Amino acid sequence: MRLVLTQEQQALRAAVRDLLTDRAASAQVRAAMESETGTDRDLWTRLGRDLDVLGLVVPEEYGGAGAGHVERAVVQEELGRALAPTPFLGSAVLATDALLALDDEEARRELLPRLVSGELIATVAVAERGAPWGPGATTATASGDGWTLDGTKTPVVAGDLADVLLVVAITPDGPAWFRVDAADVERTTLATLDPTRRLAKVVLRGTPARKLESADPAGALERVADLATVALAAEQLGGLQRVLEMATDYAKVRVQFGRAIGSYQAVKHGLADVHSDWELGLSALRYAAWAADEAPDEVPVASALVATFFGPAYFKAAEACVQYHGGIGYTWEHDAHLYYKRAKSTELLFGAPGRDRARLADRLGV
Amino acid sequence: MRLVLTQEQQALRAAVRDLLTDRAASAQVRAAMESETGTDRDLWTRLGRDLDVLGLVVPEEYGGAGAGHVERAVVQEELGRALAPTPFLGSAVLATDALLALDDEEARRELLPRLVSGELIATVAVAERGAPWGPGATTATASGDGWTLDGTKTPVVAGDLADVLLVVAITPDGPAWFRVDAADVERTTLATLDPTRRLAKVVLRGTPARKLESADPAGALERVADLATVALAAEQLGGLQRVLEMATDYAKVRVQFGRAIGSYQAVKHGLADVHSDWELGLSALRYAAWAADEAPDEVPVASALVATFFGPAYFKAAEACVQYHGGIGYTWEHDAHLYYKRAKSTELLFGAPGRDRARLADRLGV
Amino acid sequence: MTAATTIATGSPPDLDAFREQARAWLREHAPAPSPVTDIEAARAFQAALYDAGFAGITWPQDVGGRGLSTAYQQAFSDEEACYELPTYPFTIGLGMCGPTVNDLGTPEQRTRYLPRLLRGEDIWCQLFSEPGAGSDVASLQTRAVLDGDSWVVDGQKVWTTNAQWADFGALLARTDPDRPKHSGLTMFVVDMHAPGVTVRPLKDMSGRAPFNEIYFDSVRIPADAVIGEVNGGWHAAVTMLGHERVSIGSRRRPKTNPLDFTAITALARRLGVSGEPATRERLAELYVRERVLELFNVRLRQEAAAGIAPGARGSVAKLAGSMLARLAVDTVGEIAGPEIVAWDPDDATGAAVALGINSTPSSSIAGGTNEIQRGIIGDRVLGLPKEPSVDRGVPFRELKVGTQA
Amino acid sequence: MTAATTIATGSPPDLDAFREQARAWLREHAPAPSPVTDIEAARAFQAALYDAGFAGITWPQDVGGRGLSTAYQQAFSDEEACYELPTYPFTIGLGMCGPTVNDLGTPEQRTRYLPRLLRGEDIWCQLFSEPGAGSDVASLQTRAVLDGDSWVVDGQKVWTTNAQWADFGALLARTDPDRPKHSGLTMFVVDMHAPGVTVRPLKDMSGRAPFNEIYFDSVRIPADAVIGEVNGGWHAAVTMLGHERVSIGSRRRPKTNPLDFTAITALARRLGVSGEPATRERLAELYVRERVLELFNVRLRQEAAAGIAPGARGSVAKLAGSMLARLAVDTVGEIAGPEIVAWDPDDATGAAVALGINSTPSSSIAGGTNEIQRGIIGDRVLGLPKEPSVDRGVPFRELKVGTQA
Repeated sequence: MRLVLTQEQQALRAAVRDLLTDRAASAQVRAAMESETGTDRDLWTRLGRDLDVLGLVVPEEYGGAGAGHVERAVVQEELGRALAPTPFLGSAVLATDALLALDDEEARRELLPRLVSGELIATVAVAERGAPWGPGATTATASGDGWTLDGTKTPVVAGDLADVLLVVAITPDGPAWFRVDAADVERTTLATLDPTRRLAKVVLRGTPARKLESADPAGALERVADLATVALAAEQLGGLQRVLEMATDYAKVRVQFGRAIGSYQAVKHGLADVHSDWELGLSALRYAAWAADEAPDEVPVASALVATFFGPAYFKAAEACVQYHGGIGYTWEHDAHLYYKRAKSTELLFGAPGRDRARLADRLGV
Repeated sequence: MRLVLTQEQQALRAAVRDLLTDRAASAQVRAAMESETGTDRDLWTRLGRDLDVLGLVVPEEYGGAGAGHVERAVVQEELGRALAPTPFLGSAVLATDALLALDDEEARRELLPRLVSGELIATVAVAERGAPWGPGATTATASGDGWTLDGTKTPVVAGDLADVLLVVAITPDGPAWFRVDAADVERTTLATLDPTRRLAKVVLRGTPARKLESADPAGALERVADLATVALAAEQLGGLQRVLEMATDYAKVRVQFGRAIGSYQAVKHGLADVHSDWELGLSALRYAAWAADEAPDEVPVASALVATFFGPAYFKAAEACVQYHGGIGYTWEHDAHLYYKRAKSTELLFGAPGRDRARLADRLGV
Repeated sequence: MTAATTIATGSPPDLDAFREQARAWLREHAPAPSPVTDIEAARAFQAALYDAGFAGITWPQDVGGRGLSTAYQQAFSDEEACYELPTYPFTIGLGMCGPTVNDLGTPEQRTRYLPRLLRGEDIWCQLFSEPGAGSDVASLQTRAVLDGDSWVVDGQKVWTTNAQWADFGALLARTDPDRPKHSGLTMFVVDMHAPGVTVRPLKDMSGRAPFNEIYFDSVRIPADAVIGEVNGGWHAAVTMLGHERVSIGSRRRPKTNPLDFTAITALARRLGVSGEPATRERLAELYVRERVLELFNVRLRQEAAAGIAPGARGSVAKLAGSMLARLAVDTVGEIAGPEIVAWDPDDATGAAVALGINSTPSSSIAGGTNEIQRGIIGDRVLGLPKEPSVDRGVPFRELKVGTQA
Repeated sequence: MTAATTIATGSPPDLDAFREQARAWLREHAPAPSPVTDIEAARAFQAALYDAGFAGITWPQDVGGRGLSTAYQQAFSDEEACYELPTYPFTIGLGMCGPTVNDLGTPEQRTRYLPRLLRGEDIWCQLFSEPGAGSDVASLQTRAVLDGDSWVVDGQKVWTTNAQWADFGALLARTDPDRPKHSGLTMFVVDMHAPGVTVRPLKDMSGRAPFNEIYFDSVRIPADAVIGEVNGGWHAAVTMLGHERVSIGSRRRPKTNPLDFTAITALARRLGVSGEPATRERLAELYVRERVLELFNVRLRQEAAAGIAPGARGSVAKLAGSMLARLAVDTVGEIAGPEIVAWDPDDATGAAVALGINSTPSSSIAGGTNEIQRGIIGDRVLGLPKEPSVDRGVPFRELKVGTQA
């Protein structure tokens, strides 16, 4: 196993960070977050066109970079660090991974090159109330030579931005994947804990759909869920590192009772604990990303491992960042709260930590 | 509800503390702990004869003081504080409460006065492997005008000291209570995590037994369990206070890097957290003891409340006491480890914290 | 009116009779809950309270109070706990500023300010905290310079509740930077309508704006507006903070908390997970932390009634409350999972839970951070040695304060 | 012997060939695990290691070492990890004392001590900690006074592993109490068989006695036993502690831990509770903490191989290991409950779990407390400002040290 980045991977990180420093600074993130779409289309275009990082896990034959999950994790880490308001998780992770995990060559050839360029946005609609990862209660009915879908998917990552939705639904033969045009569904932008990540409710009512070829639709769903979890953990790692830096930097300059607050053990030791979590989590994330590329058998455990670790760790770090900033950190104008909300929201997005632990126990055979 | 001690109750505490300061100092506790019986018979005699505190919850008609559970909790708090090696929990709590909860007037008249004086030691044998509070697999078979019992009870508090054991077993009509003579059972002193509290395994093989009258044997068991839990919490409270004092006193005098270690926030804030637990726990314990006297309907919840609270709180405090004493606290000759072991052992004696929480949830109707 | 009659006679009413009067009056006059922003309603209600003899129950009679013991105040507080009275805008004035003026003010100041306060004519705010002076209030940098017979104030205050409505503020400013930080402060009454005072709402992380920032730009304050002594402001501040502690302790808690045991249990039931073993354990743990704190507060009240002073133990309650709030955030997350990440815009529960989650950090910051509370417990309750002080006796102008790049 | 032949030629062997030789030699010569107290077996094995060319792999050739790079040492360590070799009595000498003598010793000291160490002829111990000087080693009070041409040592050391067998000790003593605490120390080689040296076993809370207390009563040490400079002992101590960190990092972990994920999972199965949801969550959490630490250690090794120094990050591993041990105590308690409170005297599992629980506190104390580790991370990794120092530059005799009643 390899847990250290190569020079190329480090260069990739530097390039993404440069772009985000320039294009996803706090003011830009806030502007996007308060905009109607909640996203920054220009940044998205640059990620696709200028940096070409939307298809890192996509083979070259479909227009991708043919790199891997370690590289994608590096990008996701930077996006999480900046809270960059893009549909990356929906399009470059969920939908891309689904197309790669399914066996529908036609859909791959048609969609992947356009996802990689950023020109098309897609997502996966799988979550339903009480069932974050399963076909839920959405049904598919054969209709002529196609299908129609009925059900409600929520929350759908990038659901209000996507042009194409890949939907999991129940057919008489079991769960299957379908492709749906965004124009054919009802979408509601949801109220969210995290103002920097839009989520939508998608209602399917007799929505026309094309079934996607798959030898093992349930297995593909599992793979998509596991890889999305790893990608999300990378985002959490980046956010955790950022709040640690913010809090550490502030603790060096903020004075109370004649001393920098970082000289007090209450703050110093709290930050040391956050730093330890960062070091440990970084190691686990690198392992999970490595496994996604090189050791598919280890992905189920590795994915549940990072999910269980990062949810509480990132939130604890974000909380510490608010706390050590004191009243300033509690204001809207300081960025600490954006990370606090992102951290809690990410911890729960695919299921609460208790469910992550239960999933890990399943996979460990406990 | 009354959560503040009366002057009489405070005077009781002072009297018990005086005796224990004199007769249960560290060297005496260690001598008893290393002795064959693991207990201090002389101290036991003084508690019964001189202080008359073995029958605080026993009505005067049976030779008791006719006081109540608040008073007994005060005594138990002091015993826990000193780690006094006596069979109080077995004889003055479990067996006494069982006799009072059952309806066997003859047994009460015969046994209670002798338990109150300390001349006789009794206990309750209920726990079995995997079942700390239930009849378990011990069976009672009618035999002539009496019964015989078969089964293994473990761990039994004061099981190796008791002259009389009150045993819960299954009869064809359901669970029932029996009185057994210690001479008729096989007893093994168990190896224990806590060297200051002896526990025994009691094997019953066709052991002759007298059935005790009870209108509701299962209800009596519940009541005995709840009251024992409150008594044990009082002991935990006393121990918690003692380790807090030890650690605080040491933190005031131990110097590292030119300053008393208690001036460092890592130590000061840690002790503040322990102190907070003490303040909160004290309030909860007073409430539970008050409920035992005045509000029987509230006892089930109050008992589960203090069990859930004190197990982890006392252990955390005991751990902090070892930690803040540093290497000294890790030695056998320092008393910190006795509290550490007592705390962990008490936390688990009647079932782990998870079970306490589940029991509380049951009683809250969750 | 019965109560007013009692004032006239000067002899203290019977406590039970007083309680009965309060109950009867409140039953008749307590208004339906109104938005906290309806200031005129609040003023009118305060005036009605005054007329009925329930304002300034413990305040001296010479400034319009009843001159009764705290037992009477407690009796009234017990009764009013059943209502949501519109008294919020007056909490700072009646709870903190008024008592301080009463303790330290000149006869003229007492007569000028206190009766108006009781009658609901003036709203007050407290101007201590600054962006650079939070936990360490005495390091504040707002300065007041004597110019002829008035003081000229420049600086910024922050975290000021009620300032958007306030007529007066109790301002702590630095009047001598050559003295050590505690010795060069003075407290003033500042007219919030004076030229140069700017009040701006400050939005917190929950999206609400319960606080304000106040800017002072060459604001002139007359010399007779000093409360207590010039350069004796720290003593005045400590006096006021003592009143604040009492005031916070008796302050009304919100009646509904979306993150308490009852609310989260109901949510778990609605989501169909209340029977899951993990949920049950988590709810039990939340119950324990909530209940022990409640019982601790009961014990403190019983001890107070028995004449045992709470000392610094209010810090235990504050710390435990903050840890409880923190636990509740974890608990609701574990139980509700994705349900509280996103919700239909018209789902009030989702919004309430989110507000709860986003308000929780204030419980460990506002009114003294958890770190400060632990320090108070360690120093004052446990008697542990203090940390070495690096600023004792050093002239303020030589100190590092605020944020040092 | 092949390895010995390689020494003679002086040219470094091929790394893979070396590894293969080590593997073959260990397969043939590694003894069955023996009690740690069998000192003669340990000496014999160390001598065999030396003869085979596997002692002092990185040590200079002039004192009997192989003079190879750390890659060779790592290769050997990887191979020996499969065995439980009886090398424990030599860990302090080979890991810490020897390298320090090599760095700072005179040519005569190097020749006198190092070859004997490699050949298993001498056992060493480290004499730094005192009852009054734990985390703050430099505040030690054992004094050495020059008397003619020898030093006279009085004082007490504690927490000394291996002292019961030791032939020599690396002693840190105060030689000038008028200097600040770090500047008045000197390191000596002390003959543990000298008159006036008393070694007493020290029983720890688990009931074992892995440590000793050492009393020095007018022990005479010749002047040529100073390592480094007189009053330069702190430099020598820091040098030795640097070697200690490396040595601890590469030290063999016990093969079986009664409180690790595997062991507690097996226990849960045996008790029939492994399927309970709460048990499953707890085991998963334990797995996570164990696995992330394991992966962190892998990453540190990979970074070291890539030339990235671990810096102070060993503190992260130590802290995480201690927190993991703490979690395991909770986990086994929750899962086993009363089963681990009392057990049949012949039940080895009960005793092993109890030993695990009772040993856990040492993980957050020995080798630098958790508080010290967090301080190191905060100061050296995060670059946070230091606490104000109250003892810098103060003559030792004016300092408060130890326990002050």
